Amino acid sequence: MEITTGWYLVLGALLFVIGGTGLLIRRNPLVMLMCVELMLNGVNLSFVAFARELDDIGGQTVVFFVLVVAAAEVVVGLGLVVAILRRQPGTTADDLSVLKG
Amino acid sequence: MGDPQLFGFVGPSVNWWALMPQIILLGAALAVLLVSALAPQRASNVFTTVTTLCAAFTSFVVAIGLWNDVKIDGPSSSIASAFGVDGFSIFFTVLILIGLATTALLSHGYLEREGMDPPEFHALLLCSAAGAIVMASANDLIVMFLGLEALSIGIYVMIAMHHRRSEARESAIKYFVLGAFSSAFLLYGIALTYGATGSTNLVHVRNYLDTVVFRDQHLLMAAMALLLVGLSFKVAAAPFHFWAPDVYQGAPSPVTGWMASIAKAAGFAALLRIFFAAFASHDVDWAPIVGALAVITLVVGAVMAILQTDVKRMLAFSSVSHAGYILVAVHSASAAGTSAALFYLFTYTLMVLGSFAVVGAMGIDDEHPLSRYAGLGRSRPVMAIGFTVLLLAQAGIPTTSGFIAKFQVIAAAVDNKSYFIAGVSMVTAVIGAFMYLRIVMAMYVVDEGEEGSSPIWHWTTSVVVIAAVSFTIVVGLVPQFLIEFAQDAVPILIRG
Amino acid sequence: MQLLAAQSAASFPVLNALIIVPIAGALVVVLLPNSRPELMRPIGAIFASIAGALSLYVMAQFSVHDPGFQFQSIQSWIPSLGINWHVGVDGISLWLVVLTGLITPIVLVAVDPHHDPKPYTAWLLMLQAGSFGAFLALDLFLFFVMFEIVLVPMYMLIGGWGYDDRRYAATKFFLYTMAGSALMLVAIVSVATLSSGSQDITFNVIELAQRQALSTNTARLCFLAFVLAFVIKVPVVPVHTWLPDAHTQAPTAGSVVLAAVMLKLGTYGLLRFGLYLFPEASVWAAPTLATLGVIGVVYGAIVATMQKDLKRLVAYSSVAHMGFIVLGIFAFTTQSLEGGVLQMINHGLSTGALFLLVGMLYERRKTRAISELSGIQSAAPIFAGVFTVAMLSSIGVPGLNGFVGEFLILIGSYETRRWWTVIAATGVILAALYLLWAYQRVFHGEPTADDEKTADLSLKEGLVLAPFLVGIVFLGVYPKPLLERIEPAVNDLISHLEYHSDYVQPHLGDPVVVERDHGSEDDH
Amino acid sequence: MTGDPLFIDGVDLGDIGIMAVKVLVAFTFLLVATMFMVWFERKLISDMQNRIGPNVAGPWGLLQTFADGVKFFFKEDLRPENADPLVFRLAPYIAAVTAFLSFAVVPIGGSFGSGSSGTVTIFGRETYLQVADPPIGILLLLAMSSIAVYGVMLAGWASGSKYPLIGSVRASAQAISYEAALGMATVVVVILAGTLSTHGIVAAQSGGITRWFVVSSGIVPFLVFLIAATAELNRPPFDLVEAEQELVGGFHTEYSSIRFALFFLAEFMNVITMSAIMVTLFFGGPAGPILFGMTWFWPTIWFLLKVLVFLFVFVWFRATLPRLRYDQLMHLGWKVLIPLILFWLMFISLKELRAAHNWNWVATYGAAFIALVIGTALLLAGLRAGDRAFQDELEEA
Amino acid sequence: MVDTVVFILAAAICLTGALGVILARNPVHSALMLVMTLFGIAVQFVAQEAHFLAAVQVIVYAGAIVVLFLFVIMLLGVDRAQNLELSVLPIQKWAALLFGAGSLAMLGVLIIVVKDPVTGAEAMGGSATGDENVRLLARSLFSDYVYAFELTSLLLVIAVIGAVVLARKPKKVLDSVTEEGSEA
Repeated sequence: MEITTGWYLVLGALLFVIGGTGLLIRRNPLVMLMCVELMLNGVNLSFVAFARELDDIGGQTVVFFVLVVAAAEVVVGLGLVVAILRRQPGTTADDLSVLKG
Repeated sequence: MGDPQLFGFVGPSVNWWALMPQIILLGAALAVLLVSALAPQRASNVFTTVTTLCAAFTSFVVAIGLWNDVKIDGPSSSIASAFGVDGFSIFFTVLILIGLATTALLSHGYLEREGMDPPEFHALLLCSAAGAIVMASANDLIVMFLGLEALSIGIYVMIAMHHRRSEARESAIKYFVLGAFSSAFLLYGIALTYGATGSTNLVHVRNYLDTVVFRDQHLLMAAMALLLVGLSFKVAAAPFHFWAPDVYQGAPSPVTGWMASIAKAAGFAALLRIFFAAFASHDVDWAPIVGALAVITLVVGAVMAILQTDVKRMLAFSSVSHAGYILVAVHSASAAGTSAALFYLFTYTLMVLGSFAVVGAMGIDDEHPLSRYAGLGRSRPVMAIGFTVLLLAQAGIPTTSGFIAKFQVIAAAVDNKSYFIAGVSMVTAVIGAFMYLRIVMAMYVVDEGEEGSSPIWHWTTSVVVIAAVSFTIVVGLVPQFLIEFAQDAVPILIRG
Repeated sequence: MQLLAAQSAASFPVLNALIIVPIAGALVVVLLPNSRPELMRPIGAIFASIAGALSLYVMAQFSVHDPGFQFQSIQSWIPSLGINWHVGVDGISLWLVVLTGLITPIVLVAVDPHHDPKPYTAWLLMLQAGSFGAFLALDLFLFFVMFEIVLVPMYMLIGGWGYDDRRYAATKFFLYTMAGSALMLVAIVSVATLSSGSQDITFNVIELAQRQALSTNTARLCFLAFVLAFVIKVPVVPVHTWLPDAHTQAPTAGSVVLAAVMLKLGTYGLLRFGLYLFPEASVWAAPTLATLGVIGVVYGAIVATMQKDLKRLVAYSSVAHMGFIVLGIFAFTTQSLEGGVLQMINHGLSTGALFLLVGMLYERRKTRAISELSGIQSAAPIFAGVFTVAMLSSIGVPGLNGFVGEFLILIGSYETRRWWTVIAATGVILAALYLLWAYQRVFHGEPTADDEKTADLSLKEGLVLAPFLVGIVFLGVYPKPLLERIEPAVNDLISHLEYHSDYVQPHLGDPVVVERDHGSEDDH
Repeated sequence: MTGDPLFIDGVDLGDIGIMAVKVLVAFTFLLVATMFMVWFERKLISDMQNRIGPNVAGPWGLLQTFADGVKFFFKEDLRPENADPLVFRLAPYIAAVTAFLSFAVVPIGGSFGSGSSGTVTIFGRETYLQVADPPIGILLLLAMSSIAVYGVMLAGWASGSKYPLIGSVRASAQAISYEAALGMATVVVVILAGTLSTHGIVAAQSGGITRWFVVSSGIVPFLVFLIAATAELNRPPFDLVEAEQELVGGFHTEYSSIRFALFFLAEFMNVITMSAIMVTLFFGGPAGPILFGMTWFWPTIWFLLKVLVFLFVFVWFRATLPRLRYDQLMHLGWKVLIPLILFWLMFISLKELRAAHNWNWVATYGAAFIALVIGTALLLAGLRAGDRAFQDELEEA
Repeated sequence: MVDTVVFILAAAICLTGALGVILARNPVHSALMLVMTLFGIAVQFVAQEAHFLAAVQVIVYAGAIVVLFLFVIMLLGVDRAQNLELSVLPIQKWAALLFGAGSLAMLGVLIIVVKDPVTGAEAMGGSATGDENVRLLARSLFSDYVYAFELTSLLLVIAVIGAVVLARKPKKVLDSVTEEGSEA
């Protein structure tokens, strides 16, 4: 069996679908965020596969931007999660001031 | 020593003038941040607001200059064709800058009242506006995506900045999760577009689609569907609107206004540029889907709106149904439709910002049960009449800009022989009107024992409301100038 | 634009002034200081009267034998969309304009809103301006704007100054009317777009009526969309339910203007935009619409009979009367159309007067329930007398105006819609039944202690009612001035109808007043 | 620079054999070197502290580490009750495996002199003296060092105990903070070398000591790299992770027996790898004079000697420098090293750009100087403002 | 042959990891499973000659993003991280069902097009392997995509501001407003 671009696309699509489904069935925002990452990775894989198929570097370049976007999203998303939890009573996030040395 | 191949490299040419609006906004954002970091006592609310307004104004002047250039020289692109300098992008730049100035004014009183940090808020607002401009001017799908992310991420944070409301943070994370979800769809759509056409550049995509006949279109169709889904989330079109009511309700009012107006406008800018400009040759494929989406959106927006009891939720669903009207215009896939969409967005932006100005003034903590508005017509007649005008404009009552906007949408749909959609949009307008009338009634008709709350008024809010109302009525009476503006903005960059 | 050349040579654009004066009045009233509430209504009344005087000026200057539109004024408004500010008046709209011009100052003087006089006055003036606009508009877009915009003042009046159930009534009124006009907008755009062909798109009613470029089916569909808007406004029976609520809950001024002016928007619309724009479709749909009109006559009468609330009774009588007018319109004979137009005026006078009277009664007794009133006649004889005249006019007693209108409608309709006419005639009898019965219950009999104290008409109230009485009697005795102005326009409309459809008016009898002027189509 | 010449003409059994040998040699070398390193450190520190150190097991105590290893091996493998069973077991392997993998891209020999491209000939086949030379070699190092964080982090978390958790959070924060500086110091080298391949980097430094990047990049990147590397390794003076006074034993408090040995192994192995990387990046790798005899032998010797110097430096640090406080650590990383290396990176780039485009000397460096002054001023002002705000907060509290 | 084996193995790793992410109860396990997927994808990248991306994938995703996840989980405390619940959709399960069905249909389409060539579009830039790959990537990054590249700085600035704003303690609010007044 030869591995054609299509197989990579299918793998990417599967990752995308799994991520999307996970995002919808899980209620933990942290896991939801991870599911977003899964989806983005599925897309990345597709980009790279297309880049190879087209013999065009553009598809690979795009993956960089996706990485940056993913990073920015995660930073803000996690910030939100922390912000939500630290405002709830009985917080432990503030207890971690130990970490400030 | 170093690699000459590496360092001898010369990048693509840059039309700095066309980039100025964004650069000014970002510069202002950095200035605000720097001042707040270096001299916190100087970074007062007034300072940040004034900085934002100045930046918006300067950019505005530049944009007007650009508009004249484009009118003379025709559309062009810059930075390796990643950035379109055309009437379309300048139209949206102007719109976004107006929205920016308005939101800055709105947030002025609000931030102080609700104890939020002005410098960070304004920096995010400016960045978000820059992202919106990028999104509207992008000539490359990836640039568009990055602009969208800049816009959205800024909004996520701005929503969550209201420290005292747990609803704000919850709505922020809701919006965030679904926003990220939709971005992933959009991105997947971009990937498939890239795969199908070999480029993410819209001009290349268009040229490719114009010249090549596909053996099978699965990839392209999937790409279009995914792009549509991703952008539908952003513009809150049904059935991808479910985040809107919760998020609108939870977010601080100025941010809600920003989301409902500029985020939506930028989303539609992207939608129009992608579908109308790049996928123009395949409109038989996408137009019916957009039409179906429009019908669903209209119906859902109107029907759900009348079931709400919270004013912000009502306005959220109204914003959903407005998305439906604009989709009707997009559906027409014609120049008339596009200019109708542009006109609609312009007028809608001011209506919605004016409305949220009033909503924002209605009391601390940003809670908005309808009962709060009881008797506003008596206690604050001017504000109530302003709000009434804005609401009636949203309902599409004549002599307001909202009517002219709806009229053009209908005209575009009829021109396209979409009588059914035109009919649906008008019928849903009536259903939706019920919701606006409820708010108006609440303000003017007070039963025994009903007591509203008195608004916390700030003069900046008055400025915004008066400006929005005057604009709404002036455009409602003499719309010619804005129609021409929108029509001139339509020829979208289609060559390299 | 060749039509620009046709602009009236009259140096003074009186029709524009008609619309602008009340708006200016509203602005003036809004800018008055809140500390002087007593100034609001008088100043408003002055502006409304100026507008009324202008409308009389128009009537005086109106060229009697000209069937076309007079005093035309065209200004470019939204050139990109082919929309103009285009107003003009012909024999059909002339009297409605005059009615609007006179009713508004009267109600402003007559009815005390008890609270918030400023917005009240401003809204009434806006209502006047919008009604003028709707009657005068010769541009479909302008018409739609005016047709819709009148909703807002009326909505505000019902909501702000109405009775207990005003929220419901106001919203229902607004939504019903807006729902009707929703599809009309689509139809307006369709007509303009589809008629344009290779020419410029235009919303000019005259131009569109000349072009007749739509295919039969399209025209019929568009016609139905227009008709839906108008039958709701009239209202014709299955879609009339907003009217009793609106009338009952509205403040007296609202009821009067609603009955006298706003309902006419519907019948006027049927004439101007139904028959004129879609002659073929009108002929096609005439039997149905005439049937609906007749149903309205009978149904309105029967339901009115059963009402316990005097105001609601008058409201249902409106349904019946408007049914008459619809029948007249869709009978397509000179007499029936003349009668229809005349009856619009008559209904405005008689029902307007009745609503005013009921309002005055309510002011005195704080109730409108028929069962709680009796023997008013002995306590307030003049009041009872005036009521009698208005009521008889409404019934259609010979010598009063109602008779002329109804008679013309019945005569005219009999030629083309015989059985409809026969049934509608029973409506006249029923009207006599329910109105006289109500009169008997309220004004005759033994007054209770409360009824005893009912004050008679004051001088001011008398002066307010006088114009109505004069109109009722004058038109009943000498309707010629109206008819001679209405007839050319009506004849013109019928020949337009004949020209564009296979309808031929049965040629019977001589013209009632003036010689027939078969104005050719090119006259415009 | 097209990668290992071994694979140019396809892959046959012989090539695979050579690869296997290389892997085996590298593995063994690392293990042995680690054992030696442990002994070396203990011995050296005891010398510096005027103690004797291990001297019983084997000659000069050379087998002490071996003995310790055997002891670990036979200890009972404890797992705390609260521990996450899977992750608890996984963590040590992550730590050890990444340490091994990093070494794979380090060229440990080969002549890079004039004309020769660093190849040696084994069994008639030309090859590099490194396990692998991927085109992105240096990135692999960065990747592995970022993966190494997982070992520490998961170990602390999986123990289900308070101190290890705090220790591991500290460790990962530290690692992430200093990775930025480490990466940028590497970027300076990459800019100068024009390649990411470790082999290419070494090749770019051939031709005398002045071409070693420690000299030609200015000494700053090297110093930054050295400090950041020490922090990455959690070596003293940056060993807050296992500050016994505060955290008992840090992230591996709950570990015992062979799993603890794996952490221990990984730590010392990382020290060796990091030394080797520094040699590769800044000191010309195996470059050095070929004195006599076998040409392939001497570079390796020079390489080992250079590594040994760095090993000594690390131990020296441990023996002499006091441990930093956590806020000092963060201060150093974010407010000193990163701005410094960032500026240096820009400076180097500017220098190269000037050369390539023939820009005016004065204008270029004048602009750079002004930028430097403004940047420094802003940075200092920002730091002062931040300190003030912090003081205010303290006073309020 | 080798390609096939590598693909299948890496794909298996990816999918196992992905399923693990969404099925694991403990968020830390989810994060580890995510790392596994990321590695699998890095391998796929290498298999498609995208070496540089593979390295960046590991450095950025595994080295920074997932570490950040773990960091937050540890900051919050595992129990809290585990019990964190958020109802994004009123009808989440149904939406998931719908989404799953829809995507499977789409996947079906994709499987139909699993053939060579997929796209039919011609090459625009050209790619290469090895060192040249990195060079081309850099060139593309700084020519065709330089605007996008600059925009990423905007994104990162926003993310930094956002993180600071969200993570720091709020300043004292107006005296007229009680601190916990609005907390439900």
